[in-house]
Parts: sequence; C-alpha cells; structure tokens
Amino acid sequence: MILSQQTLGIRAEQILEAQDLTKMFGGVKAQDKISFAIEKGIVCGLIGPNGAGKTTLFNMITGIYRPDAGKVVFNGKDIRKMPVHRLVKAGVARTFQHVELFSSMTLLENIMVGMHVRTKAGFWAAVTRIPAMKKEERQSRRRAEELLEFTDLAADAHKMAGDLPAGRQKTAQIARALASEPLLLLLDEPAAGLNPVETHALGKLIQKIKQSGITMMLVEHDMSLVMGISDKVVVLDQGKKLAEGTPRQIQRNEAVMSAYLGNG
Amino acid sequence: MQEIVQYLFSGITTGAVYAVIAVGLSMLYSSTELINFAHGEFVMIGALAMVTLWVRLGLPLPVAVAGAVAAGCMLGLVFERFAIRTARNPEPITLIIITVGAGIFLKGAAMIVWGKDPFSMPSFSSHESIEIFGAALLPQSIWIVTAALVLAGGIHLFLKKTITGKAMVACAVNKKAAWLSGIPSEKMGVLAFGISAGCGAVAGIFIAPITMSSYDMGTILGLKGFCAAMIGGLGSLWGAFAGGLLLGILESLGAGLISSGLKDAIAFVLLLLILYIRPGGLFAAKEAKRF
Amino acid sequence: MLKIKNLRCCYGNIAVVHTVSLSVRQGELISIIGANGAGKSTLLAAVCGLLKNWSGEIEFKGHALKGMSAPAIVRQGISMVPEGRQIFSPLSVMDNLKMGAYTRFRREGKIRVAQDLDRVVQMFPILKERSAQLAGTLSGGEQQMLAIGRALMAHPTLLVLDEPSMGLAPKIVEMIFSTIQDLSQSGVTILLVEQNARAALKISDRGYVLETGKMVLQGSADELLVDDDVKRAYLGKDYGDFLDERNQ
Amino acid sequence: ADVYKIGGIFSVTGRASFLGDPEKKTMEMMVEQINAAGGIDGHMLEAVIYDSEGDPAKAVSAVNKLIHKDQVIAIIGPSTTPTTLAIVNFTKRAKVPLISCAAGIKITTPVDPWVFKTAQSDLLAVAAVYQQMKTAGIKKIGILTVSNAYGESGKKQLLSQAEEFGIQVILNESFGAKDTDTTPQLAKIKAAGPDAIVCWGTNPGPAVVAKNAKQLKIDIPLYQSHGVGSPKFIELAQDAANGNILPTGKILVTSLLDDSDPQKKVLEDYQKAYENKYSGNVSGFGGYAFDAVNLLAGALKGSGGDKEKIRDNLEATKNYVGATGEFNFTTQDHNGLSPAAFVMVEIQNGTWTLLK
Amino acid sequence: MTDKNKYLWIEYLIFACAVSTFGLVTENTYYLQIMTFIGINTLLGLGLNMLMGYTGQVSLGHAAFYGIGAYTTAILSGTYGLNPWLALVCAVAAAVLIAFVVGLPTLRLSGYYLAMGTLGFGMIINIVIREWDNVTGGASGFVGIPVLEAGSIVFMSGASYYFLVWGIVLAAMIICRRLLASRTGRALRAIHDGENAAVAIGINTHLLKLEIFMFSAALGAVAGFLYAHFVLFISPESFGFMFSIKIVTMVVIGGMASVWGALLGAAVLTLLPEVLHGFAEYEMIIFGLILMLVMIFMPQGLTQGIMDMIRTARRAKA
Ligand SMILES: Nc1ncnc2c1ncn2[C@@H]1O[C@H](COP(=O)(O)OP(=O)(O)OP(=O)(O)O)[C@@H](O)[C@H]1O
Ligand SMILES: Nc1ncnc2c1ncn2[C@@H]1O[C@H](COP(=O)(O)OP(=O)(O)OP(=O)(O)O)[C@@H](O)[C@H]1O
Ligand SMILES: [Mg+2]
Ligand SMILES: [Mg+2]
Repeated sequence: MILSQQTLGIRAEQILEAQDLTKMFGGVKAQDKISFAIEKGIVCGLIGPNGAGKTTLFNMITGIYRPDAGKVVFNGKDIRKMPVHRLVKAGVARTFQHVELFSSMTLLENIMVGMHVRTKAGFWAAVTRIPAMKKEERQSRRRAEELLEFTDLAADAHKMAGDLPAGRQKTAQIARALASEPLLLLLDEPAAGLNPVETHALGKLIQKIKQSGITMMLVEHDMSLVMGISDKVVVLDQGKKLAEGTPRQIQRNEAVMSAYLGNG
Repeated sequence: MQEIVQYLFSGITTGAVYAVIAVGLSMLYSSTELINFAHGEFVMIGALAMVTLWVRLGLPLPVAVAGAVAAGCMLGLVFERFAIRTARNPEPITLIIITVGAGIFLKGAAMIVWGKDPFSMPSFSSHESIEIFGAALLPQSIWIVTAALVLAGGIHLFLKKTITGKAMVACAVNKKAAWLSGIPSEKMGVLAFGISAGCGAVAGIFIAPITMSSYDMGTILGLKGFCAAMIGGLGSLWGAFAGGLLLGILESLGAGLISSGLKDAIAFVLLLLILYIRPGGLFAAKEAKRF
Repeated sequence: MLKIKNLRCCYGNIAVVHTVSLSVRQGELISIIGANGAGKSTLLAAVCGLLKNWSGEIEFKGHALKGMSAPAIVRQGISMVPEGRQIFSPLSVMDNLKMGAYTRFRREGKIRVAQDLDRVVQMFPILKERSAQLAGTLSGGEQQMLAIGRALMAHPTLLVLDEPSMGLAPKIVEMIFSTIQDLSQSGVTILLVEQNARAALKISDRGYVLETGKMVLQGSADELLVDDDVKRAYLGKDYGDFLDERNQ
Repeated sequence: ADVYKIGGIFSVTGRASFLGDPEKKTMEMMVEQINAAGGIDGHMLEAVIYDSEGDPAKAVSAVNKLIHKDQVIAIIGPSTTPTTLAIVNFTKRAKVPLISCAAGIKITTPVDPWVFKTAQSDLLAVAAVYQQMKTAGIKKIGILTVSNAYGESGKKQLLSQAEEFGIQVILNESFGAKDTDTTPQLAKIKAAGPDAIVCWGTNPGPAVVAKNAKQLKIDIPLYQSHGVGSPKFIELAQDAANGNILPTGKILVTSLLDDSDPQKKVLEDYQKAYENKYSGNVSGFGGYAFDAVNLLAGALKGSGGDKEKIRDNLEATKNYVGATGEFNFTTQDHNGLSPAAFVMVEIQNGTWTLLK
Repeated sequence: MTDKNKYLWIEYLIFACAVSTFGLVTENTYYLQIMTFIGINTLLGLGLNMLMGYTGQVSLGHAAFYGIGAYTTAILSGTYGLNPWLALVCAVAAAVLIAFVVGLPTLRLSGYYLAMGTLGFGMIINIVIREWDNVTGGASGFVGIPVLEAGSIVFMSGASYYFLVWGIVLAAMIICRRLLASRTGRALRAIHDGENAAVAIGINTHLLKLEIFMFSAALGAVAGFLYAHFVLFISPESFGFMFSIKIVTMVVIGGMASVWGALLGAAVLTLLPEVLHGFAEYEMIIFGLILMLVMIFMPQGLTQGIMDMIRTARRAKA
C-alpha cells in the first residue's frame, strides 16, 4: 500500500539536518552541539546509553522541546519555530517510548485520529453531514482498516486501546503515526517489551515501511534489530555525538563498545 | 496615605483568612490530588463548634479550640471513610461532585443543629484595636496571620521533610506504586483528610470573632480559599499563603481605591491575569512529566 | 515459599489467566516467559495484591494471600518492580528510593536504610548523580533503574521483577542480570518475567512458559533453553538476520 | 364546605431565611388559629407552603406547582423582591391574587390589579430616616449598601430622596452580603468626612459594619435600615450596636408604645401567640405574613372562593390595623401603608429606645 | 461508534415520539413547565458535556453564558424592542464572541487551573450584570421581557413553550451527536485521553478547545434565551457560581461523555428539588446525600449505572 502520498514530493536530498543542537535542563546538558544529517529513504539507528539524550533529540525534532541553540532543517525548511501540528502536517511523525495511546478510544479510532492532519472536515461539515464529509469519513475508515491490516492489528480493531497488552500498544503507535502520512517517522524504542520473535516481526514491519519511501529514525537498545535494519547509525553519549557510520563501522568502534555495548 | 495603610491592614486580615483556608485545601491536594469543595463547610463547622463550646458552654479557650479542631478532624475522618473511600474506581471529577454533595449535606446538617441565624463571638484577646500610622489593626488579625503562617510552615515541613509526609505525596501521585512500596494508602488518605479538615476548623475558629458565623458561611469562604490556592500554585503551602494574602489585599485595595461594588471583579481580573502569565500559579510546581 | 494453585484472573468478566499453578521454593530464581498479552503481568499483579479479581489459591510462606491488601503483602516480604513507569514522578530520585524502604524506617531505623541506600546508588551511579532531579524527568532507562533500586530498598525475601531489562542499554542489561544473579545467590528468592528469554533462562533455575493465560510448559532452565518449541516461539533467530535479507 | 387552599412561598432556607422562616411559621400559626375559630364562612383553610430558597428559578417552579397542581386560590409571599418579580408574571397570567411580603417598590409600582404587598416599601423607610436626619441637622452623608436587591433598592431611594430633605450623599459604597470585613469602605467614607453614615443591609452584614466602624473609631452617627430590625442585630454587633439608629415597624418596640396606639394590642397578641408556639423571638418580618394572612382572610369572607372576588375585596380593604401598620388599599396603592408605619429607634445599652 | 450511527435516527424518532406524546397527553401546566425547565437545563448540560465530558476541560463558569444569553435577549428585546428571534441571534453571537475572547487565554490553562479560570470568569460576568444596573436592572432583576411569538403562535407557558424547547433540545442533540461522530469529535476525545499526545500527533488542541468552548457557550446562550422568555424575569442570582456547579453536577450525575447523560442529569437535578419539597428542613441533607450516594455507587453516572444494574439483573435471572 502507499503509506504516504507525500514521499513522492520530497525536495531535499537530505530529509533531516540537525546543526549544533543544544539543550540544557537545569545544569544538565542533555544535548551538546549535535549535528547530523539523514538522507531520504534510509533507516537511521540512534543508539546510546540510558540518558544519553536520544528521546530529547526526538522531542526537539518533533517540536515538543525548543532547542537552546542550533537548528533543525526538515525537508529544506527550518522547523525550529513551527508549532507541532504544522510540523506533523509537514510530515514528521513519531512514537513514544512510553506508550501514549488514547486509552478510552478503540484502536480503530486511534488510527483515525492519527489522520487528523490529513483530513479537513470541520465543524459545519460535521453538523450538516455534507457528502464530502461523509466521503472523507469513509475513506479514513477504510485507510485505518488497511493500516491495521498492514501492521497486523486488524483483530484488535474494536478493542479499547488501553486494554491491549503492552506489545500490541507499541505496534499500534506505529500504525497511528503512519496514519498521518509522514515523510519522516521517529520510532522511540519500539521493540522494548517485545520478545525476540515479536521483535523480528517488528523488523519486518519497519522494512515494509521503508520500502514505501518513508525515512525513519530508530532509537533502540536491541542491537540485533538496530544493526540489522539500519543503513546508518548515530551514537550519542552524555549529550554528545560519539560516532556515526554504517552498522559495521559502529560495531567495530572501540569507544562505542566500551560506552554502550559492554563486553557481551 | 492613612487609608492605604488601612486598606492594607484590612486586606491582610481577610487575606490571612483566605490563606488558612487555602492551606487546608492545598495540603489535601498535595496528599490526595483532590480538591475538596466541602472545605468551606469544615471552616463553618469549626466556627460553629467554637460558638457552642466557648460561648455557650463556657469552656476555657484552649479546651474549646482543641474541641472544635477535634470535631473538624473527626468529621474529616468520617467523610473520608464513608464517602471518599467507598467510591468505586473514582475519577477526580466524580470525587469532586462527592465533595460538593458532602458540602450541601454538612450545610443542611448545620442548619438543623445550629439554626439559621448567625452568631457572633468575642475576640480571643483584648478588644481594643491597635493603631499604626493612624490605621486600626485588630488583635484578632494578628492571631489569624500567625495561624496562617504556622499552619503553612508546619505542613510544608511535614510534607517535605518527614517520611510520612512524603509517603502521603507518593500515594497521591501513584497509588499503585505506593502500594508496591508498602505504603498503606488508606491510612494516608485518612490522615490527609483529618489534617485538612482540622486546618479548615482552625480557620473557622480564628475567623469567628471577626465575622459572623452561620451555617451558610462556608461556601463563599471555600470558594475564595480555592482561588487563593490556585493563584499560589496547587500543592505549594507557601503558595497558598501568598495567594490568600494577595487575594485579600487585591479585594481590599479594589474596594478602597476603585469601587467597592466591583471589588470581587477587580480581584478576579487580576488573578486571571496572573494565571495567564504563570499558568501553574505563583509557586508552580516543576513539571514532572515528559515524553 | 510461593505456591500458586489454579489461579484464574479476570478483568471485568474476561478471564485472562486460567488455572495456572506454579511454585517457587526458597532461594530459587524462576523465570516466566510468554508472548505479548499472555498474562504474565496479570499473574504478577495478582501475587502482589494489585489485582483483586482472582480466584484460586496463592500462598506465601504458608499464609494465604487472598484478601490481603498490597501494602500488607509488601510487609510480608514481597517486593515488585512493576511494568512501565510506576515511579513517583514529582518526588526526587532520592525520595523515590526512600519510599521503597517505607515499611522499614520504623522497624529497622534510619541507619540500616541509609546503608542500603548506599548499596543501591553504588549499583546505579547515575541515580546518585541525579538524586535531586524529579523522577518524572529521568530518561526511560533511568526510570527503570530507579524502579529496580526502589524495590531493592524494601529488602524483600521474594523479589518479583516484571521485565526489568525493558528500555535499558545492553551494558546495563548485562549488569542487571548479573545483579539478579548475585541477589539470588545471596539468598533472595526471585520471580522474573522477561522478554529477553534467553538471558533470563540462562541465569534461572527453573522456568515456566505462559501462553494465552495457560501454563503450557515448565522445566529446568537448561531444558527450556534447548526445547524446540520454546526456541521457535520465544528465543527467535539470531543476530544479523535482517542484514542478510537486506544484502540479498 | 370544602376547604380554601391558599399558597405560600417563602425563603425558608438560604440567604433570606431570616425573612422566610418567621413568615412561614406565622402563616402556619395563623391558619391554625383561623381554623380553630371555625374557618371562614365555614370553609377551613389549608396552607400549602413551598421554600424558594431565595432563588427566582425555584420560586417560579413553586408558583407553578401552587397554581396548577395545588390549585390554590391566593398566594402569600415570596419573601424577597427578585423572587416576587420572578413569579408575578405567572400569577397575573393565572389571575391568582398575590400578597407579597417583600419590600421592593417595583412590586407595586406600577400597580397591577393582582399584586399586593404588606411589607413597608423602602421608600417609606428612607423617608423616615431622612426625616430624622433633618431634625438632627445632618447635611452630608455617606452610604454603604449591601450588593443585593435589598441594598440596591435602598440605595436608589437614598439617592433619589436626598435632595427633597436637603441632604447630600457624598459617597456611596457597597459590600457583599457575606463579606467578613468592610473596613476599606468605612475608611474611605471616614476620609470623606460626612456627618453620618447610612448602612442598608440585612443581617449579618450590617453587624460587621457596626463592629468595623467601632474599630475604626468612627464617631459620627450610624444609621441602619429596617432590615436589621430584630434582636439578633444587637446580639451580633454586641456593644458596637449602641448608638445605631434605625427605622422599624412598631413590633420591635411594642412595650414602649403608647397605650393609645391602635397597633399595640394587635402586636401584643401576635407576639404572645408566636412566642407560645415557637421558641425564639418574634421579628418584624413575621409581621408581614401576619398581615398578609389577615388581609387575605378578610378578603375571603363572602368571596365563595372566587379569585376575582377575593381580589376585589382585597383592593377594597380599608383601615385594617395590622402588625406592620394601618393598611388602606386603593386601586392606585397596593401597599396601602403610610409613613406612620415606621418609628425611629436607637439602640442604647443593648436595647431599643424610641426616638421622637 | 460509526457503525451505530446508522441507526441513530431510530433513537431520535423514539425520543421525539415520547416527547410529543407527553406534550400532547399532559394537560397539567405544572408538569409541562417542569419538563420545559428540564429541556432548558438539558441544553446547558449538552453544551458543558461537550466541553467537559468529551474534551475533559472542566468549566466552573458555564452559567455565565446562560446569563449572557438571557440578558442579551432581555436587553435587546425588552429595552430596545428588537424582535426576540433577532435577539436570539445576537445573544448567541455575544456568547460566542465572549467565549472566544475569554477562551483564548483561559483555555491554555489545564485541570484545576482551568476550573479556577472559568470560575473567575463566571464571577466577573455575574458581578458585571449586578453592577451595571441601569442596563441590566442590577440585583433586583430585569422586568419587562416580551413574550415570544412566531406568526400566530404565542409561546406562553404551557404546551407551546414545551414543544419549542424540546424541539431545540432534539436539534441540539443531533448536532452534538454528529459533531462527536466526526473527525472533530475524535480529536476532542483524544484531547480528553491525553492532551500531550494529541498535540504530538498534530492536533491543534488549543484551537479545537476554543471551538468547542464557543460551541458550548452558544448552547448556553440559547438556553438563557429560552429561560428569559419563559420566566419573563431574570436576576443575577440565577446565573451565579452555584448554578455553574449545578450544571457540572448535572453532567456528572447523568454520565459524562454521553448525550443521554446530559438529559438524565438535567431531569434528575430539576426533579429532585420538586420531590424533596416535602422534606422541608431536611431537603438539603437529603439532596447532598443523594448526590454523594449516586457518585459513590455509580461513579460513571446514572446512564452507565442504570445500564449496569439492568445487566446484572438480567444475568441474575439467567
Ligand atoms: N525535562 C527534563 N528535566 C530535567 N532533565 C531532563 C529532562 N528531560 C530529560 N532530562 C535528562 O536529560 C537526559 C537525557 O534524557 P533522554 O530521555 O533524552 O535520554 P535517552 O537517551 O532517551 O535515554 P533512555 O535510553 O534511557 O530512554 C537524562 O539524563 C534526563 O534525566
Ligand atoms: N486493564 C485491563 N482491562 C482489560 N483487559 C486487560 C487489561 N490489562 C490487560 N488486559 C488483557 O489481559 C491480557 C494479558 O495482559 P498482560 O498485561 O498480563 O500480558 P503480558 O503477558 O504481561 O504481556 P506483555 O508482554 O505485553 O507485558 C491481554 O490480553 C490484555 O489485553
Ligand atoms: Mg529515551
Ligand atoms: Mg506484561
């Protein structure tokens, strides 16, 4: 299926460019002059010890935190001052490290909410139920069903999102993020809480998403997944960029090994 | 000039009343994340119990005060046990309506016990007002300000420095985790309600001499206390204190300098402006949630 | 030490755990593995008193736990690291740890608690560094460490861990597993739920496999590690699998 | 003969319960008395009384219940001006005679054929106060009114009649009915330097004002309204009540009245009956209901329960001597009282003394 | 949700039939008038429910919009002789405009702070109504509101007003339902479940909250309009803080996030005082007690509570 209509219209070669991003929390420097770039269509792994600043980096790219210094360029535009909803519309979507589904809505509705930025019907359309609104509603529903099919969640479509087991919720987050037809999808530890078999299925899913042209950033502590699926890996440690390169290069990097992987 | 000082004195007195009430509310919020809309009714109970014990029965002042506080605490405990705890999987708004119902109930009960007429009560200490810069200050005002300070400070220390206090806060923020740490959240709830209701009663006791006490005095006081607690920032005891004083002073200056008919409106406009600038109140708690 | 017989757990009217029996002996390290939604967390919640809606028997040190509240169970010596971020967000890291020892302050006094506090922050130095930070603003992994630290502060005789390695960096995971092993060796009985089944079974004495609410398999850890079904369902393929596919 | 059903709506609870409570009790007592004496033309009376809680919406639902469900032939009450105004549209429409116990002048001006009232209008109360001031040589006053219907209506009268009596209002301030402190307003008035202060409110507010005035050592006369005319005021304000001057119906000072006063006997009887039946002192407010029931009873005579007739009889009532004063209804005047309904009293040593 | 929408019209039809039957059969004006009040309160409840039940934004100042609606029409049609129906348009416009101006900063607050903000706003409006006495009639109230007319129908109390009010209620219910079943409705519920997450998936939460605030203000103003032309007298007390609390209570007692809940809540809170009249002094105690008991034993509100009860009863039988 076509996951995102927009992928065809990407202008920049590098979909995301971060320059000297810096963020302080009180005395802690959570981000210290981070710079990197991501080419379109790749999967970029982002790894580093706990508290290295990975989630913070995501929060800055998605407009939830504003960087203290530096800038973020997405698809050729400086997005530092964009409000979050405009950013999502421009094509940035994410999942959360701690699941943030709308727990009293069904899974299907969760996905449909995810399409908010791609749909238009407003107050009057809803009240008068004009044909265009009905059509849009039908289309959203169909697309949501397709997405659930795509992510292998169709069986749970009418369950309350809050009642699903932790692992399903993680996948559901991805489906919801896809609903906004992103160009860039940020995944924060999607495999945490999944067993190896499930993780493997997740890897497959990520590959399918990649094939449809969506660029991804992946924060993950499961090395077999990250190394197996990424085209490029960025390593953070204590708010600094420690290394950047192909999975093979990173695996051979002594500094990374000692800071992160341990001797295992 | 002399008037301005007078407005300030008056503002501080009313403000301290609001502050004591706000402290009770804020304390309960810190330890249960609940706003008790019946809090004003505990203030009323404190004041009316004082009327009975001190004025009617003629008990010595300290005994009467202790008795009235005990009455407030007891009611708080009963309320917690029978209304709050029995509620099945309560959402905050549900609990709020329960407290609203309890407020109406207490008001109705007080009306039957004490009747509909207001009562007055003599001051705790000498009658004469003290003159400063030509403005009059009531001795009772000093009592109230002291009570507000002691309560705010005491409860602040209790919540921030003692293990029991911290455990109460822990229960409020995450009941499941509190259970898993072995904190008996039910006991904590009882304690929180007891202390908070006691604070309410103390407020009633101290303000009874300067105002009239009647079964329906609580609602408006509770409301003002709520506003004060919000302005100060929920959960901060110093915030509650400051918020109360600020509200009182604004009202009094508004009445004196602009228009007494609009005084409440003036105070509320300013309070809203403060909230717009500092959405979490003056002493806003640090944001503790993130993605 | 812990005996579960014919346990059945429900949410509303839906049973998610059916007739599960299991036993843990003094000093053992037991793993429970199973797919997403198998009911592992539910089972643990029942043991710790978080879930009320269950039938069957749970016995700890010979006492039936039915009807006991969670705090009472903690006082019996069971301590749990729950799933997800169950920390006290607006309290500081240090206060979170102290809360873990809540029941011990009166019984054992401040000094004993302080000693344990030292031990825990030595185990997780980052917690010491962040001791004044509000727990809710910690990174995901830091919060997980905090939750483990807090459970240890209770000095449990039975430690129940629900996916302790979730969200932790490989190096820390390794450290956690070796800590669990150490604890086990020092005599603490441990009940462990893990997605990282291989690592879990490697340090365990015995294991149980839970599938859609039923106990389908049990045995010594070594047996399970080589069991074909288990391998296929929970241990997964190995490292570099995707790489190969991509290179095709 | 069948019973005559008459309705009552009073603020038995809520802010104005000090009005509604004695009114309700009085009405019940009076109906009992009338029935004990054999009823009216052989018809027993039945009183159906609802509590408006001082809330206009509640009063409306009560009046509808009275008119349509209980089908009463006349209604007494409500106790306050807003609740009365809220229900008059319904009584007019249903053509049910209404005898209100509220003070507001809006109720009977303009006169509506179906609406009467027994409480003295604040018009008369203000006139009485100003008359007294004139004799005392007071020229400049500051006024302090409670911010509800009662205070607002008083303020309007105070402002509009001042000129007539050669009095200048130099400052007008207000206070909330539940305010715990009024020193800012008093300090402001004090600074403006008037000859006297007029406070217009109902308990407990004016007691707070009196206390605050004493604390601020304001030594000019403090006038109160008839709204505090009950022993409760002295109890609340304690020694701060001394020296306060107020207009009141004669009921408060029955024992001080001249024996020649035609009201004296009526008042003594009412007082005795009320105090025998209920614990607690009689207040002037119950008197409004006392008069309303008596007026209605008079009008019921010979009416045969016909509402039109009752109304006509009411309007024709002349020289009825009641607790509040002497009533003389005309087509132009549905309150029917004269300034003589008020006397001025001063509080001295905790009791009332008549001012001449 | 969407599946069920197809059969919604049946629900409405049954409802409309029930309402009309009651209106046609009942002759006692008293009952019709009580029902009229229930209808007016339902409108208030519906509006607040959109804001509070579905979007999770508590407002303790909703009576202000009720008051704005009532006073706007009173002043325009009473003092200035404007056609009441035009006054209705103005009343709604005024409420919506004020909601916009006030909501813009206030809706940035959350939780109890929002409650405090709206409470303050309600107080301010109430004081302004009281103090602006040469226009509003001040504390003693506004007299002289004209009776509603449409062609040859005069909406005096009784059946005609009953049908007018309930017609509007039905329309409002349909509008609310449609809104909820739409993209907007889903977004509102998302805000209720997690505002931060809603922001993060691209919902302009502030704008949406503002819209719904304005919508509920509009419903409140319509209710105020209906109240004013029904009672023909208004005074500030009817639109004060206590009434705001009462509307909140209606919504919660009836059941949040339920259109029928608003109706049920309004009915219970309007009828209860009528029933309790007999208890005289004890009315308050009993009222408070009932409020507490309902919330303690049916925390989801009466709609849910009663459904649960029916279900349990059925199971017990089976
Ligand atoms: N709002 C905040 N206030 C204070 N400190 C913060 C805040 N947000 C993050 N931090 C700190 O910044 C550091 C980086 O946090 P971040 O969540 O980005 O780490 P991470 O790389 O995602 O770690 P993990 O793998 O454990 O999730 C952490 O040490 C954290 O404690
Ligand atoms: N609060 C709830 N209400 C209803 N059903 C629930 C609830 N919590 C869990 N469930 C259901 O119970 C089943 C078991 O869930 P549980 O969380 O115990 O699984 P788990 O084995 O711990 O899975 P995971 O590996 O994802 O943590 C799941 O099917 C889930 O959907
Ligand atoms: Mg992270
Ligand atoms: Mg689990």
